This record gives sequence, structure tokens and C-alpha cells, in this order.
Amino acid sequence: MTAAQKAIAGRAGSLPGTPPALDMQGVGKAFDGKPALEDAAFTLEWGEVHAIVGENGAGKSTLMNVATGVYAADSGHQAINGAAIAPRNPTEATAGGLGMVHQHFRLVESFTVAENVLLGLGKKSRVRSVSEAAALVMAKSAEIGLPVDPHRVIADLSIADRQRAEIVKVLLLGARILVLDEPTAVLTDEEARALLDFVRRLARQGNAVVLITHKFREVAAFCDRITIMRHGKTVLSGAQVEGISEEEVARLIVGETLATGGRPASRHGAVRLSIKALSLPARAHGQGLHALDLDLREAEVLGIAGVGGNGQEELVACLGGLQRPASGQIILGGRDILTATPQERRHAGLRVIPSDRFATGMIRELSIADNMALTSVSEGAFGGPLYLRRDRMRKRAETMIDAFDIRGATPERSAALLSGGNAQKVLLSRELDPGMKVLVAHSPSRGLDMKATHFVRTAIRQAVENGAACLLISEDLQEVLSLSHRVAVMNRGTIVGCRAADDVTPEWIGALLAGHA
Amino acid sequence: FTLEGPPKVAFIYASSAQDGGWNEALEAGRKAVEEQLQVPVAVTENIPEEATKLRAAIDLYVKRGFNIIVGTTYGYSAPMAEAAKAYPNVAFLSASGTENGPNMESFYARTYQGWYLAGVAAGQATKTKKIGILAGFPVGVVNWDINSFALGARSVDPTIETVAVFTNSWWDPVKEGQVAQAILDQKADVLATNLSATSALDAAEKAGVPAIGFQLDMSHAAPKTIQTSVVFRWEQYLVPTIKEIIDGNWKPEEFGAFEGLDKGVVDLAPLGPSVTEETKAKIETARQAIIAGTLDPFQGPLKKQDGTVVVEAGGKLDDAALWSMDYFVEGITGTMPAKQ
Amino acid sequence: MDFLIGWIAIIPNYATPLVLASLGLIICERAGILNLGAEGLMAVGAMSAAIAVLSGGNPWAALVAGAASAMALAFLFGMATVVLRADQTLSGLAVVAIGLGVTGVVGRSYVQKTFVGIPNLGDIFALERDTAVARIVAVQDPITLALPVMVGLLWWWLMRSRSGLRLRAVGENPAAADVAGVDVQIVQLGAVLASGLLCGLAGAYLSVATSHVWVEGMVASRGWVAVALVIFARWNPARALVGALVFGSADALVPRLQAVGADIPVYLMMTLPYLLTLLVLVIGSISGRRSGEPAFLGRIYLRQDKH
Amino acid sequence: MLDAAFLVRRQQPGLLLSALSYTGGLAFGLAVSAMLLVQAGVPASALVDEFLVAAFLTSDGLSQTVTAALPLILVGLASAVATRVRFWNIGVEGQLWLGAVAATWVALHEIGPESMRLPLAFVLAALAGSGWIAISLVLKQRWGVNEVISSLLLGSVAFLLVQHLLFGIWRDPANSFPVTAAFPPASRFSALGWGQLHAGLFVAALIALAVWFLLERTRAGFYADAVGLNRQAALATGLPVRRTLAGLVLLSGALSGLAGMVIVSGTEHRLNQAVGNGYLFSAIVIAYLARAKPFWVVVVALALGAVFTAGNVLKVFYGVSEGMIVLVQGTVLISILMAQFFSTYSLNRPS
Ligand SMILES: Nc1ncnc2c1ncn2[C@@H]1O[C@H](COP(=O)(O)OP(=O)(O)OP(=O)(O)O)[C@@H](O)[C@H]1O
Ligand SMILES: Nc1ncnc2c1ncn2[C@@H]1O[C@H](COP(=O)(O)OP(=O)(O)OP(=O)(O)O)[C@@H](O)[C@H]1O
Ligand SMILES: [Mg+2]
Ligand SMILES: [Mg+2]
Repeated sequence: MTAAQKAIAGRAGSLPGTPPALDMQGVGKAFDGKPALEDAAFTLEWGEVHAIVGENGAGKSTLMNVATGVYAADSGHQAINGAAIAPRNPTEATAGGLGMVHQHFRLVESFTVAENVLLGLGKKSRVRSVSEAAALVMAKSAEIGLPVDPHRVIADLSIADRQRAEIVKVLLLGARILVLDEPTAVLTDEEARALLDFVRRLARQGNAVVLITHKFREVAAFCDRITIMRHGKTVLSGAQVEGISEEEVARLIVGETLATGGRPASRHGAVRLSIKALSLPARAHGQGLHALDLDLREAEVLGIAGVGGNGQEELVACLGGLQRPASGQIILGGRDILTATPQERRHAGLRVIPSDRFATGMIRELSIADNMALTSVSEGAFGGPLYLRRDRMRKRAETMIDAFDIRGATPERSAALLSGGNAQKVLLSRELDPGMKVLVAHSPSRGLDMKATHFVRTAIRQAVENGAACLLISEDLQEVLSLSHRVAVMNRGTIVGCRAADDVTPEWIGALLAGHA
Repeated sequence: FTLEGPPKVAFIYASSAQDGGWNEALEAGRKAVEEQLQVPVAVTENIPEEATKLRAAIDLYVKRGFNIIVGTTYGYSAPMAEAAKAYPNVAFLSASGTENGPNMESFYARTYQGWYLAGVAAGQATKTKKIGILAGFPVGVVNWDINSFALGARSVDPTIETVAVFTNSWWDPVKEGQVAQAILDQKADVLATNLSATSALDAAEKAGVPAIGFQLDMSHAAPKTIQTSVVFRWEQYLVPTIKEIIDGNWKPEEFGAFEGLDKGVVDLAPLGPSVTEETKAKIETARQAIIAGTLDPFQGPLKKQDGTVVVEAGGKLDDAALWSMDYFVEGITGTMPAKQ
Repeated sequence: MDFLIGWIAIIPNYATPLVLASLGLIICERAGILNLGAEGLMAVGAMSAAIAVLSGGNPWAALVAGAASAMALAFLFGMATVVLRADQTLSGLAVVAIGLGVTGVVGRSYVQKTFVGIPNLGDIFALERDTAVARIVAVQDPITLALPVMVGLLWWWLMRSRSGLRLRAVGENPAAADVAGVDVQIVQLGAVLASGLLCGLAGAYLSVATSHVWVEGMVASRGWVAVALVIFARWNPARALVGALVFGSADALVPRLQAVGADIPVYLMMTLPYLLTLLVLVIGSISGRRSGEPAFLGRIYLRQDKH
Repeated sequence: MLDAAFLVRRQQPGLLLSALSYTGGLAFGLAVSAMLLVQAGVPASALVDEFLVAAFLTSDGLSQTVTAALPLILVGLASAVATRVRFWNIGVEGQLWLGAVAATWVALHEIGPESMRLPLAFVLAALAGSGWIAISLVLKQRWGVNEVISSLLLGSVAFLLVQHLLFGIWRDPANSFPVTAAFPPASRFSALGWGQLHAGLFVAALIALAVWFLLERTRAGFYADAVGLNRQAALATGLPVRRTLAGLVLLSGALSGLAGMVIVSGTEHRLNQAVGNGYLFSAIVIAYLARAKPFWVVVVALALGAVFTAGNVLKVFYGVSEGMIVLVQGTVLISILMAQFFSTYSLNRPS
């Protein structure tokens, strides 16, 4: 920190006599009797960037959703700039100067970015046409350094592009108190830095920013104060970030410290998976794949780094058999599986952990036992085609729940009721079976808390040590580096570089990504 | 056949009794029975033409002592016949039915006789020598109306052409209006409807074209251009028949009751204001001839639309041939919807 | 030639009620509420309009009466689906039952009473029917005449106006609309009422403009055709107009062919509009277009849910 | 604005609450209906009598109820089976018509030896029904054509085909009404000597049992749920998605077709223009109220059969019109639907 920054930081949050931007006290909120918030408190001062961290399900989003009128609190008080207010809907919150970038984007998929902005601006705005809205988007996107094309339809955008669009949309609403719920989860480091730089400038201009994040380095670099939540309670309230160590934060979040594991021991095995000249035509505006080549060895983790939206989703879909590539080869166990069905691929030993658990990985409405059985039922693990042994499914699920320490799970419970981390454990418990030879893991710890992240990485590490090959695709460079033996960089639908993890430098990655304007 | 217990009559309709047409004509007969014979008469509407539903209704009536059941649609015929076997001491009357037995009689009217007279009126009124008629479905009782109508017109002028179109519904006034327009577009200058709704007559009135109705007097729908309506007078059949049943001297006809102009079961509604004296006279002549038996609408020579001869000169169609009539006669422009 | 003119002239008469109803359904479904109740709403509209005329109202006022009473039934539908979040498919079927039932009960004494309806252009302007165009125009009524304008305005409103954008947003992603300050339930309720209005108008058109009489069940499945038409039209008002014209022309052709004595299997010919619609759908799908179905159609929005 | 009441979704509504809101809705709907009926001139005392006593507690009534329920069970299952894989079969009536046509063909043309007539009709009716729905299935699988519209349209086409037959080759030559000649005895389900009840009872019961077993106890049933709830995930986890979907959809068509056969061979003994009418509404309502569970389909179908029986009584003795009966059905249905609100959500007023 520069001296000037320190001076400002010192000022933030401690101006005597100024009412706080947002003050929440004794907030309680239960969903159908299940408490999500209990006596939570939060104070946001003008001029500061305030981090909220905590495990998955700690109540961070819920707290901010209460603040912005999405949920109604069961109890507690809230004041904006000293005036008591309990917004009954997002409109009232917006009127009070609150704006929120939601974890689950609030974008209409069939609209263009500009149309979404026009919608978001609301009835009272003077902007009336899509073209005016588009001009605003261009201006704002240039100002904050997040590229967004106002005329593209959301459905055709990658998750990262959508995140950018969502941020620009909310910023255009002119909120003085801005809440960002995990805004950087899918951005590159560079983009995240640009965004956070911008919001800090915004704060320094007399606004206030709440940043919900799982990344300590963002807290350390960009935030003034930190609030830590656990089990719906505030366990640390508005402490100065300076002087708090990562270990201490981690301890407060989970109540214990975690040893950080290293890379799995590597053996130089034979090639397990070989992708040759894989090509997929680009959709209307979507990313295609262009002559993509990859080799993956036994007992190896190959990390694929890169900015989201550069073909990662498509690569995973092609590998899993959900999309049919136009040309190329995917050789697994000596056989080309390019046109194989997902089922045939499973038989060949391929396992996929998709980035969106509930879209292609699990079935929300089914029970946990059913979800665990999805892949093995057809193999006869639970009786023949004419009679399904539900008792065996149940037993298996019980074993798995124990083995993977899946909290809040019983075999009969619906998977929809699981928190993100525990849902991911259900998925792992199913995919990391003895038959696995190649694991394709796409952002396996996205949105997970530290403890769950640790669990997931340990599980992958173990699997690889047992001989599996793992293709780890992640936008989180730290995740890639912590597990991979080799690192490849993906850009515009193809692999632009690959080297041993030990030789990877930030400059090398930066240069490869620079092609991505 | 003898009735057990005091007479109790029940009428069962397939749709609403106030339908402005077929059912309403029967309903008038029912009221006459109630008034003239002083017997209790119950009514049930909207029993679909399905064996389960009809049989259930009949069972319920019989259980509660009803012993004269009147069904009002051909779709009831078969289940009624089964019920008649199950209840030999109950009398069954089946309008436009097809089954008969020791305690069951189907009844219908020789509507074609009325339609012949309507054809005479139309033949007199047309200037373009083209007249039109719309009808529901191509069943025998409808086909003979159309054919007889055409023959009546041709008795006035053998060059008259009759345009006939089926709406394929008993119940769609919207379509009837649209079909009426299709017929008028063929330059037909007389329009008759064989259906219960009045929208075709409304179209005729608007176009200033002479109109002919059916089942009830439809003059209200086309007060200026109405010629007449071919109407049922079911009381002429129902009152005497039910009286016979009550009196214990009923003997069902082997092939059903099938009366015409002579008994007054079929008749013409009062002729409209635009009908000329000459036409009136012609109609009256034909009526007397039919009643006297000297004129039969389907007497030979009778040719089908395609020219094949159905009846040689001097002959005439018997009742069985009438019931199975599935063709148009010569002089009709139209399509039989499906072929056998 | 005469055949052609007569045919063309009558097509709008077939198409108009279908278009009116499908416009209503499009508005409703663009706001995310699946409305299968058209048949019932039209039935109520047809009966109320007829009663209004038979009790001495003028036919134009009768259209209003038809629209208003169908709106009342639509309001019940809106209470069920929007406020109480009941299943939309089933509620739609319930509306059909209630609509058909109510008309059967209330309308009993109004059956088959002919009345004076909406005059056609020929009567209003005393047109000479000398040219082909005049003959076609003369038999149209003012509602049909206004239809293209209505469709255009509606299209513009839905696709180009800001309030149309807000309505579509509700049907696509109500959570996004919600945080944008759109009152999702009010918009949906409004859209449901609009569908009542337009379906009611469609029904009223059948009794007051086309047949000038009311009988039970006279809607005769036209509501279901409208439901199909909406999907066919990919929720686009302009395409609904085109679809209705196609359907109407096929429908109008069959009796006309009978009237000239064409040797056709009539029932098989009557399958034509249905098969044609299917064919167009298949071609549309083969050419790879988006179905246009609102993403949230038929689903239930609750702010706290994760959608 | 209407969210201002702060609705909260209940995570797992208790059994008691579900049952309460269900019966509450039913009771409310029945109360409104009773008021309507009393208004229409039915004495209040008669209502209980006719609904409970006549429909269930008298021998005649019960046999009518069960007879009416047989095709309802089959179409209800048809709708439920398709619903399980999220395929909206709006063409139940069309498939039913074709099933009836197949059975009629066997009967009128006396196909095969007498003892084989009913089994043959059974097989052909099932094939005809699934053949008809196969069109919608293929259109959907191949080109993504919405099945709601295709099956709805094909339903109308099927009815027109029936008319083509009834007015054409199958028209009764004696009187030319659109009713076929009566089936020979070999093509009729034998009567059980209790009202109109016939051997189709055993057919329907066996089918219901088989469908229950299939959906609730076999692997295919498991696949069906997965495919219905999340197609993408089912595909990704390697389940046979297309086969499951196709199998259940064809089964749905077959069940509708069999309903057609049970009607013509069981009670009508001939084909006419009326036999298939109204079954779509019933099928969808039954499947919904039964939550697509075969056991409950049977229960709800019997209840609906009782409604028909009671409705018949009301029509016959109290002059209640069809409109009133339909109105009552709609009222009860929407009231049950609306009552679900109370078990699905709770109101959470902020302090
Ligand atoms: N709409 C909802 N309905 C029911 N339960 C909910 C809902 N939203 C949140 N919860 C529950 O409330 C708790 C807090 O959830 P919340 O989303 O606030 O966690 P979070 O701290 O934001 O976690 P994450 O880091 O995963 O975003 C969790 O147990 C969650 O399951
Ligand atoms: N910006 C515009 N200005 C004027 N007319 C337009 C505009 N956009 C589209 N149109 C026209 O309006 C009509 C309807 O357009 P609409 O966008 O609703 O259909 P569409 O969604 O483009 O159809 P499809 O889904 O087949 O692409 C079309 O004829 C289209 O060419
Ligand atoms: Mg969160
Ligand atoms: Mg377009």
C-alpha cells in the first residue's frame, strides 16, 4: 500500500459523526424454519470496500439479499445512511441507492446486453432506446476495463462474458452502495484486478462497496475491512484488513486451519488420453474449437489455464459426449471415442466433473442415493433390468455419505437441499470410482469454501496418485498451479502453449493470454 | 305389450332440449304429451351417445318406476335395444332409431315429403336456376332431404341445379354462416338449411335471398325472405302412440313408425310474405298429391348424380332403400364426403 | 375466378377470431403464463356478447361485454396462477371447463335467438360490388379491417417498446425483471387479463360478427386451434396473423370444393389445415430456428427461489 | 407487489399439511359446487345421497362407477407415463380413436380365429395408439417439433380419419348412420353379470399393476425419472435417454389405444362418433391429481368415475344440465389447484 492509500484506508469507516452507509443489526432469516441468518450484523461505511467472507452456506448472499430487498428478514434492523429502511423489494432498495451484482446473474438470456441494461434501468430512467443503452454500455465498459459487446445476445455469451455484462449493468444503475457477490469467480486475474481497482476508485469517490469473495488475495489487496460469517452469524465484524493473516481468516471461517497439500507424486506413465486436431464450429456467437491437440498421461494432472469463454465449456462437452465435434480424434485407451455415446465413454473409463453441477452433473429433484446411483444402475450394480434393488442403492449411499463426509445428507433427501460443497462431494463420490481412468474436472472448486475446496483437491490428488489421469480445467490459476504437473493455456478455442508446471511463470501465461484482447 | 304400473314417461336428450331445432321440436311433442295425456313426464338432457352413460340413465329411470322411455337420437338406438331386452315391461320409443322389437319402436318422419314441397317453393323462387342447401352429416335421413329438395325444385324446372354442402357438424353456427356464404358465392339464389341453427338464414336474409328453414318455424331469422320451414310435429305421433301404450293396445311397428305429411308429423310452417299465390297453389297441389299417394318424391325414373339409374320409370324407392340412401340424385352439385 | 374471389373474401372471417385469440395468448405467454383456457374464455365471450345484444345492447357494446366477461374469468385464472401460483396447465383446463360450464348454465334461454350483428363494410359504406377488390372488401367487417393494425401495434409494442421489453423479460427471466423493478405479478396479471380481453373479443366475434346467434359449444375447438397457432407463430404476433390466414384458407377451401362438386374425400381434405400446420412446423424446425418459446413459460416464479 | 406478503417456499411440506390443503381445496370446491347445485334446484339432502350413496354404496352405482373408471384408468396411466418423461401427450384422444379403430377392424372384418379376436384387438389397439404417438415422438426427436402442438393436431386428424371410416367403408349399410355394425360376440369382453361391468376390468387391473411395477420398481422407471427431471444430466451420466423417452412415450400411446379398445369391446360393442370424446381432459386431470403415480391414478380414476355416475343421477333426476356438471368439475379442480398454495408456501410476515 502506498502512503496515500493508507491515509484513505485509515479514513474509510472511521469518520466520526457520519452515519454508516449501511447498518444491519440482529438480522435473522430462516427458510422454512431452517435458519440461514442468526443475529447477523454488518456495518458498511462510506468510502470503503468491505469484504464478506465465509464458508459456502455461511449466509453471505442471504445477508446481502436481505439488504437489497430480495429476501425479507424475519428480524433485525437496517438503516441506509442513518435512515431506517427495510426494503420490501429490489426496487425499494434501488431507490435507496443499493445495487447488487448477484451470484446468479439476473440477465435475460434471449435479450442482448443493451436490452438487459435498458430493462435494468427501470421505468423512471430517461434512457428509452436500446441504442442509447448500448452507448452507455460501451462507455462504462471502456471506463472499467471490462470488454462487453452491447449487441450480443446473452445466450451466446460465455459465463465470463455474462459476468462482465452483469457487472456493467449494475454499475450503470448508479448505485451508491454496491454489493458484488463473488464477481471475480469467472474472471481472469487481470480482469479481476481491473474490476476491483475500479470498484475501489468508486468507493474512494464517496460510495461504498461490499465484496463477497472466497479469495483471500482479493481481500488483502483491495479491501479495507473484512467481515467473516459462519453458520449465519458474524464471527468477525468489520475488522481492518491490515494486520490480519490468511491463516487467521481461514481459521475464523472454518474454525480450524488446513494444511495445504502439494502436487500429487508424478510417475511418467503412458499416454491415456490423446486429443488430435479437435474442431467444433463456432455457434452464432459462441466459441468453437480449432484444431485442438492434447496428450494426457497416466498419473498426471494437466492443468488448462485461460480465461473463461475460450472454449473450455465446449471442450468439456466434446469430451463428455454432449457435443459432437466436426472433426478430429479423441483417443482413449487406444480407441477413438469421437462419436461414442456418453455411456460408451464411461465404459472406457472417462469421468467428467462439469462446472455447473446441477445442469449436467446431478438431478436436483432426485434423492442423494439416486444421484449416486445414476451412473452405475445401467451396469447392474443394483439388480437386473426388471427389478431395481433400492435397498442396495440406499446402503451404498450411506457408505458414501460417511466416506466423503457429506454433511446434511441422508440417502432419501433431495439433492436440491445440499449446499454447493456437499453437492460437489456427492458428485465426486460417484465419479471417483475404481473404474475411472481419466478425470476431466472443470472448475471443481468453483464457489466452494476453503474446506470444501481442500477436500476436492485432496480427492483429485489421491485419484491421480492411484494412477488416474486428470485434465483440470480452471480459470483459477492458483488451483491449476497447486495440482498440475503440466500447464497448458487455452485461448480462442485452442491450446496456445504448454509446459511443465515448474517452468510456468506469470510472464509466460500473461504473454499467451495477451492474444486475448 | 302391457305396461306394468302407472304410466311414467321419460325423455332423454343427447344435448340441450332448448337447441332451437331437433331436440326442441321433440320437446314440443313432450309438452303435448304431458298436457294432453296428463301423465308425469321427466326430462334428462346431455346424455352422450355412449352405451355406459345412456344405459345408466335408463336404469335409473326404470328403478324409479318409469316405464315409457323416449330416446331422441340415432346414437341411442343400440343401447336402447339392449335395455329393451332387459326390461320387457318398459316401452321404448327411439327417435330416428334403427332398432325395433316387441317393446321398442323407432320413429321418424318422412321429412323428404316436406322437403319436396320446399323444393317446389325454391324452384318457383329461383331466377338463376341455382338453389342451395346446407346440411350436417351425410346420413340417410339427411341425404333424402337434400335429394327430395332438389327433385321438388326440378319438378318446377328440370334445369335447376342444387348446390349441397355438408358442414360436418350438427352444431356450429359459425361454420354454417361461412358455408352459407360459400353456397351464395355459387350464385345460388335460394338457400335452405337442414340444420338447427339459423345463421344460414341470417346470411340469406342479408343477401336478400329466399330462405328455407328446418325443424321449427325459422321465420324469425329471415322475416323478409323466408319461404317456409320444413317442420316436425311430433305430437302427432307421440300423443297417440303413448296413449296406445297406456291403454294397453300398442303394437310396435316391425320396421318402426314412419309417418309423413298425411299424419301431419311433417309439415310446412306458414309460407312467408314473399311467396306468390302461384307458388302457394303449386305447393298445395303437390301436397295433396303426396297425401293421396299419387306423387312420390322418389318415384322413377330416378338417377344418381353420376347418371346411374336408381329407379326405372314407374317404380319407386322402398323404405329400406330410403334409409340406406348414400348418394345425391341428378341435378345436385356437391360431394359425398366419404365413399363406401 | 369467382371461386378465387369468394374464397379469398371469406378467409379473413375464418382467421379473425383465431388471430384475436392468439394475440391474447401471445401476450399472456410472453409474460410466462401458459394459457390453455382460450376455449373457455372464448365461450364466455361469445355468450356474453350474444346476451348483451339480445337484451337490447348495440353490437359494439356487445363486443365490450364479451371481452369484459371473459376478463372476469381470466381474472380467476390469474388469481390461481399468478397469485396462488397454481399449476398453469391444469388451471387452463379448469378455465375451459368453467367457461363451457357457465355458458351452458347461464346461456340456456338465449340459444338460437337470431339478432343483428356487426355490419360489414359493404353495408356501412354502401359499396358497389362491381370489381373483384370491391367484392372482397365489401364482405369484411370493421374488426377484420382493424386487425392488421392491431397486429402491427402489438408487434411494435412487444418487440420495440420499453414496456414490451419489460413484459417479455418477465416471461424470459422473472428474477432479472424483478431486480430491474418490474412488478412480476402485476405484469403477469395484466397479461392474463389481456388474454381474457382478446379471447373474449374473439368469442364475441364468433357470435356477434359471424353467426348472429348463440348456441352452446359454438366455439367448437377454435380456442384449441389458437393455442396451437401461438406455438406455430413462435409467439410472434405477425406470424400468428400469417398462420391464421393459412389455417383459415385451408379450412375455407373444403366446403367450397364441396359446393362445386369436386370429387374429394372431404374428411381427409379436412385434415389439411392440421397437416399443413405440422408441415410448416417441421420445416421451421429443420431450418434450425429457435422455437421462440419464452424461457420461463409455465413455470412458477418466487423471488426467493434460485432459478 | 403481490410478493410483498413474503412468501416462503416450504422445503418439504409435511404429509399432514399436504393432505389438509388437498382435502381443504376439495372441500371448498365441493361446497361451492353444492351451492351451485342447490341454486340449480337440487335438494341439499340429495347431494350426499347421490354422490356417496349412489356412486359407491349401491351395487348399481358401484358397478357404473367401476365401468366408467376402466378407460379412465388407462388414459390416466397414458398421461402419467408420458408426464414422467416430460412429454406432453395432448393427443390422448387421437390415440384412443386409433386404438378403437384397430379393435373395430378386427371385430368387423372377423380377423383371425374367434378365440384370438380379443388378444389380436388388444395388440393392434396398442400398436395403433403407439404408432400414432410415434409421429409426434419422431417429429420431436428428429426435428424438435413441440409435441404439445403436434399431438394436439394429430388428435384432430385422428378424429377426421374415424369420420372418414364411419361415413365410408364402415357405415352401417342398412341405415347409413355413422355407427358401425355391432361387434360379433367374439369381439366383446364378456359381461361379468354385474351391471355393465365386463372382463376389461381384469385387463385394466393387470395393466395398472404392470405400469406401477415398471415405473416404481424397475430400472426403466428409474431412467424415466432421471430423463424427465433433467435430460442433460441423464445424457451426461450415460443413461439411455432416447430409448427411455421413446419407450415411455410409445407406452403412453399404447395405453391410450387400449383405452379405445376397452371402450368399444367392453361397453359400446361398436364404433361411433362419440366414444372418444372428453378423455383428454380426464386424462390430464387424473395424471396431475395423481402426481403421475400409477397407484393414485387408479384411485383418482375411480373417484372421477364416481363423479360421472353421480353426475348422471343429477342429470336424470334433478334436471341438472351438462353445463352445470362441467362447471362443477372445473370449480372443484381449480379449487384443489389453488389450495396447493397453502402446502407449498408459508407466509412470513416480517416483524
Ligand atoms: N432461497 C433459498 N431457499 C432455501 N434455502 C436457502 C435459500 N437461499 C439460501 N438458503 C440457505 O441458506 C443458507 C445460506 O445460504 P447463502 O446462499 O447465503 O450462502 P453463501 O454464504 O452465500 O454461500 P456461497 O458461498 O455458496 O454463495 C444455506 O444453507 C442455503 O442452503
Ligand atoms: N428493427 C426492426 N425494424 C423493423 N422491422 C423489423 C425489425 N426487426 C425485425 N423486423 C421485422 O418484423 C417482423 C417480425 O420480427 P421479429 O423479430 O419479431 O421476428 P424474428 O424473431 O426475427 O423471426 P425469427 O425468429 O424467425 O428470426 C419480421 O418481418 C422482421 O423482418
Ligand atoms: Mg452466495
Ligand atoms: Mg430474430
